Amino acid sequence: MKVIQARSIRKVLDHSTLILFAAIVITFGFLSSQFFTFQNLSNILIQSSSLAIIATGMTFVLLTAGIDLSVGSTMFLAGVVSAKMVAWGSPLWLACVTVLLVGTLYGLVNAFFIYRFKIIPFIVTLATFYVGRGFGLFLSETRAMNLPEGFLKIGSVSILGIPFPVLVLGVVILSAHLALSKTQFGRQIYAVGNNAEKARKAGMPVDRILLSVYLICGFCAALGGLVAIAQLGAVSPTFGKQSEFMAIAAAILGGTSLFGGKGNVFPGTLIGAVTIQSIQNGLVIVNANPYLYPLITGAVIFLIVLIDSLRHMQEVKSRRLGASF
Amino acid sequence: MLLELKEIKKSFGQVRVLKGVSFTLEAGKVLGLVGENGAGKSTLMNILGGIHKPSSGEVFLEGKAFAPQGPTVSLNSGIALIHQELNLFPNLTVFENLFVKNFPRKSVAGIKLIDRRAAIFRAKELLEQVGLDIEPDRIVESLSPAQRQLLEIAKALSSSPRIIIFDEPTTALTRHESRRLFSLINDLRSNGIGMIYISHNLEDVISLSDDIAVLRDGEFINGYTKGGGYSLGSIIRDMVGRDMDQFFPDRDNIPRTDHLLEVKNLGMAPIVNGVSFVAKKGEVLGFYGLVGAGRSEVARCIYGLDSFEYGEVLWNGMRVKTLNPAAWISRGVAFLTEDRREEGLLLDQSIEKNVALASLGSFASAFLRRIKRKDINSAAKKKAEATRVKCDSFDGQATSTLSGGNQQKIVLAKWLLTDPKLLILDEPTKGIDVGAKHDIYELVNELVGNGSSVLLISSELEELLGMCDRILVMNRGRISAEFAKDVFNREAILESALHVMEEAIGA
Amino acid sequence: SQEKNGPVIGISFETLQAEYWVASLESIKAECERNGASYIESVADGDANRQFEQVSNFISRRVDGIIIAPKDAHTVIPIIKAANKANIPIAIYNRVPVENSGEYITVVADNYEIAKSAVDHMGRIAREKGGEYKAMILIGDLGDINAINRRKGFEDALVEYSDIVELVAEVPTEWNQEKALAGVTNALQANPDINFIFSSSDFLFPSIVSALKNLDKYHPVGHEDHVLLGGFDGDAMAYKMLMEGYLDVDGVQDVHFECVEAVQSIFDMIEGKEANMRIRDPGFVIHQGNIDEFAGRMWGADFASE
Amino acid sequence: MIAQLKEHYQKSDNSILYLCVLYYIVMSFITPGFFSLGNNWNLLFNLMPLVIVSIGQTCVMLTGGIDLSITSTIALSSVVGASFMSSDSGLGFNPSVSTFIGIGVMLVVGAAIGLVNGVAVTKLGMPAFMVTLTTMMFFSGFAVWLTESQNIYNLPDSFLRISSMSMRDVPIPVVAALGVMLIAYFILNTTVIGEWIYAVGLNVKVARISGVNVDGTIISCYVFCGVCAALGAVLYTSRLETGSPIMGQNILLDVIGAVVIGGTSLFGGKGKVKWTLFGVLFISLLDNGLNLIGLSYFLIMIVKGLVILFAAILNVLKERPSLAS
Ligand SMILES: Nc1ncnc2c1ncn2[C@@H]1O[C@H](COP(=O)(O)OP(=O)(O)OP(=O)(O)O)[C@@H](O)[C@H]1O
Ligand SMILES: Nc1ncnc2c1ncn2[C@@H]1O[C@H](COP(=O)(O)OP(=O)(O)OP(=O)(O)O)[C@@H](O)[C@H]1O
Ligand SMILES: [Mg+2]
Ligand SMILES: [Mg+2]
Repeated sequence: MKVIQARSIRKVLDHSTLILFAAIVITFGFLSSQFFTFQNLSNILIQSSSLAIIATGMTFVLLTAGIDLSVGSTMFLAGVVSAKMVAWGSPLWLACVTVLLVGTLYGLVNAFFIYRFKIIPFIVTLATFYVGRGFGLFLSETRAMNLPEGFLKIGSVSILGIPFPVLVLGVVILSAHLALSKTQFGRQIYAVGNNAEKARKAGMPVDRILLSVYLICGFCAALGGLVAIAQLGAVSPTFGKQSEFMAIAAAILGGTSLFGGKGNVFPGTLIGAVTIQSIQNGLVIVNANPYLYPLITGAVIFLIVLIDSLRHMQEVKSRRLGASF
Repeated sequence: MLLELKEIKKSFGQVRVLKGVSFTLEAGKVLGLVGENGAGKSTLMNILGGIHKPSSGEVFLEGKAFAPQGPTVSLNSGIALIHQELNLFPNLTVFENLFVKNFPRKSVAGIKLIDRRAAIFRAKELLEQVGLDIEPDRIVESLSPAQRQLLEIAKALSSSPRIIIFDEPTTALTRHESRRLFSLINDLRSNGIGMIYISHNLEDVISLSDDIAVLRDGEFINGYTKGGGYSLGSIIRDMVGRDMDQFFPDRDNIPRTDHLLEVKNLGMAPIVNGVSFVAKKGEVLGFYGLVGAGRSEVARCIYGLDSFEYGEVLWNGMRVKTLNPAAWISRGVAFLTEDRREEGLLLDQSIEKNVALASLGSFASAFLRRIKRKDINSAAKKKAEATRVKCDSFDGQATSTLSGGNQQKIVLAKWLLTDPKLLILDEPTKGIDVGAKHDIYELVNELVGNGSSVLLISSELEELLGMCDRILVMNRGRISAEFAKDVFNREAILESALHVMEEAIGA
Repeated sequence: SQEKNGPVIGISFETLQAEYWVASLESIKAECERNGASYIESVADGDANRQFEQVSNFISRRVDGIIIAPKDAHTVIPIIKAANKANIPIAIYNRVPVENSGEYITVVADNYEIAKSAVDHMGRIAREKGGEYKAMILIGDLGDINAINRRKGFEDALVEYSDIVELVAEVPTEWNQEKALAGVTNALQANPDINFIFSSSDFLFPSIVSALKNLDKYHPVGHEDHVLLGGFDGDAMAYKMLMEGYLDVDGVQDVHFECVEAVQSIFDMIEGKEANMRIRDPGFVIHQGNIDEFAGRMWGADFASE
Repeated sequence: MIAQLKEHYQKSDNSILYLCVLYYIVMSFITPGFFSLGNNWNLLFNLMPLVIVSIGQTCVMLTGGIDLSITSTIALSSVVGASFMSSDSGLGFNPSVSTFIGIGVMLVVGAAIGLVNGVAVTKLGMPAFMVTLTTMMFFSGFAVWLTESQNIYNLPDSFLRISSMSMRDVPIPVVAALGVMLIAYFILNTTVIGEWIYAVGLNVKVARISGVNVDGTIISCYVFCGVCAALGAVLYTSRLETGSPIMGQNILLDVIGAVVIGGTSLFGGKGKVKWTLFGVLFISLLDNGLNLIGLSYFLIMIVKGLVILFAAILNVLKERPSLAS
């Protein structure tokens, strides 16, 4: 009897992140009829797209037990560079391509120091965090920059009824998910994250893998930056600040471990990002007291993590019992 | 000549590990490599595997000079190395571990994706070869050490190598799986594959090998060929540099009748199913069983490392409520687990600190719990020496740089230092050389002679027969038989370990 | 800064987050140079402690004068004490210290008053036009005293118009454009009939405009679906929106005036002359009715033309 | 002679200290006012609170955790303590009594937040990053909400004097920092719990099996970290003469950066009190020098990043000269 009960509890807990996400949505749905409209749900997706894209890149890095503090600066650089280029009269597509290159290059710089000099990722990306923002501020003369109409159009266009940011997000998540779960490269990322020394002993191209995750992270940061400014139409000096924390939070909320080797982009990171955004969205929709925002956000995320870790404890227990159920 | 080593030398910093070793390996032959802990066997093999570069000396592969720049090069040249410290990724599944270097792939829209179906199919074949009956998509974290060992062997086979190096492949295996492995080795031999077989189980080495090479302190001491007339005794003499009289030292102590530890109807389905037993004071109680029989799990449940569903544990006749390691240690119970790297050692820490870890409390002042450094360090050093650890320094060297057997000794020393009333040993002589084994048996005898008890879980029946006052046999999570010292019977023990198993499979 | 023989001024800004601060800093630096002084600058990133440390560093370097845009009205007090103790003239830019002890120059535009009159003007327009209004305010960082004062000015101004204007959404932005965009979008989602928006800073306008455009609600003044817009600061974006006829009202701080006066007073003090210790920038409210008169005085106008 | 120095340098683990000395000498030459009594006092005073907070963080990081909530601890204990002490609050204690009570309350707040973090990490098995991220959101939001963004002032003189008073010619902040360092050093190097902290950080499983009270050890570290943060808040609050709900908001990266640059591992088990002292010294010197040199805002950022990177490279090359080629 007790066993059966324990099992059914376990079953429910198995999908805790999803269930909690649903719980949040339903709660807000009760509090405001506006929350459940199609338009609003699509808004949530659009609003989380930038964060989710960046968090996807971050997930790759976290999986190798690394960290990238410089994504916010990369975003900012991306914004500044694109604004500058368009202001100098370059066509939109060229600006976008350049920005993505800049992001990738930024990742390359991180990767270079990490794998050439074996400096720990935290310090390298802390340094590039400062350098990137400083350089962006230099380019922008510490001023807000407005982008031409064209950018906003990209941000608000829909293809086959799917808003552009969501489309980009979909493509990113899908390819990241495929790469991580269905390719050799992806599985080797998990191996390296578990134990780089063992991976090297097994003859895996550890350096190349590390290199590529930072490239991917830089690319995603730039892309996330582009998606964000395409919605905003402007870049301010604080653009992208704290994004690194939110990206890491989204990934970890989705079950990725800071210690490497554990986690996934889909559904993990995606749910993480969307959950964070739904809370923000719901609070505005129900017109909550602005002072309560951080309190509620903090408490709700705490609760989610709590329930998830309780489930995890259960899981460890049942895993030891073998694959019998 | 498949492989030839010439005057290989290797130093780590100031430490000279290999001092010029030469030998050859022919196709379709098995070379047995033996030597004391820390003699340099693993180091030598790591050189062949491309993990270390030799300081000097040459290697010839099929007559051509061979200087691998990395593990991949070795692997591609057909050398597969089964590491002593398993090189598996516990966060991946079984089949992913098998193919993580080279998955079967299929092209989808120009992108190479893992062909999961082919991988699983191939994985099943490989697993069957080594006699491992598990689902290929099981996560390796959930495997027992024995299962992991077999998986590691399957992994080596997956690259279709010409040379396979086994570095102590049977430490986690029972006879049953070992035999299976030996027949596999014989098959491979007849397919013309050259193998190097390292083990401290000298009988195995003798029965398997065509040639035997003995290392001592990084030097090649002696070589034997099959039919060349040699004995176990001469090999041991070459290894340890002295004669050894009796392998299992005598103990003249008779267990008392009072119960020290009593376990009643302990269970956690499906691994442990209602286990009851008693350990008496001054007794060495043995546990025998096949892989996955649940011996380790019983000990883990008792010690509070894993939780169980029903049953109770009595200590000195009193029911124990708090089952956790700290509480057990304060009662005087120590538990040497079978996984030394994950559960036994702080690999980055020095020998001294590792040995001291479990006894800090008893070497600390009552006020502020300050550690009496001098006392604890000298006590730790003494214990480490008693287990005959071979190392360069007790306080400077990280335990990760010790040889496998020496690491095992450190863990043992750690638990001996707590001066336990009951010592639970799970595969304590795993990877330990004959000489040191002998020393450890003496340490156990000394402990028991002082009135303590020992719970000895082992897959080496010889060891149990030689050491125990009683042997319990486990089978599918149950205790299937009990044997007292005067009625020890090898066949009967094996029978009761195997028998029900087959019945259960048949059912 | 080039080393000259003239006096050295230490300039410490709490933040450069909004264009207003950048314009102020630039303006002060230009004034210093015009007066033949060199300067060292520092930005504290919103951290009162760091600002304290930075000013202490200035003092130990023995600068000749200090101009500081402090984090808030309280934490500036120990800074003033330290400057006074070292006998270095100090000017407090944009915020009034709570206490009147010590010797310092203040230059302030009253955030509360300017915000209040700007919103008051919005109310007047609303009343003239007639109809019911649903209002939204974008609040700044709740840890920022200016954001609080502007919000208070907004609320107090609305009291008089409570019969026609109802506040339905308060969007916290933490002075972050992305948060603002998401917040405005969400608020408009919850209350599609919002037609009265006040932004606590002009630099959040890109977010508002973007959100409105997405819903096809961004129209010039006079259009039947025009959403009444009000802002604060007077930056380039606001200037453009005013000129193009999209923005109704903006509360403006007279940056140029403030900076010139501040630097002048500091120099007077350095030279031992009688200085104007309490400089008050009355600010002004600009709207479609007085564009011609005031547009030239908007600091954003210079920025917009660059 | 030079060879001897070189060998000493290669062997010692004080390389960050040497870098600091080098930086100090260089700066003394190129920056007016840098090498002056006043500036050295500044350096010392700026250093002290940061040292205290970083030492606490070091202990947490030694266990393999991280405490992102120190900033909110500082803010909350600042306002709570200040409101107990402020003559405006009308509690009406006499000034020196209220100073005592105020400081006590602040430390209790710090300990309480630490306790929440520690319990969530151990008993509930939640990842430290997420726990402390959410408590950071919650408690800093709480501080702002509690005060409705208002600062609290009119603190008793006896409290304000803390930051300027001396004990036998040694300023109180210095005494406090020395005290914290000594306590931390004593605990980490001579006591059982110190050994346990390292053991937990190196391998939780091994530690638990070896009889280490893992949960107790980790919880004590978080509590210690909270108390240290609160002590930092005492110094900061007294210096600014104000209880502020956003106090210390931006020092998080400085603190973690200093600890990591000092050499403490993010993954636990490796770190020293003196390393952290050097790391903090490095960060403070860097800020101080760049502040005085008169660079513009963005240049300061760029240079800061580059110097961090440079220091890291030097450090790595020292340990592994082979990487130079
Ligand atoms: N990285 C290293 N640094 C210093 N010493 C090392 C290092 N690696 C190995 N050693 C030393 O080299 C010696 C040989 O080790 P090795 O692992 O080859 O022994 P082994 O013969 O395999 O022993 P065992 O039977 O116990 O496995 C040991 O004394 C060990 O301490
Ligand atoms: N560390 C572990 N994690 C998860 N499951 C385990 C672990 N160790 C063992 N198991 C599982 O528990 C079952 C019983 O294993 P246990 O280790 O108790 O048996 P054993 O008799 O000690 O045999 P051996 O140790 O030789 O495998 C096995 O089926 C195994 O899959
Ligand atoms: Mg070995
Ligand atoms: Mg076992």
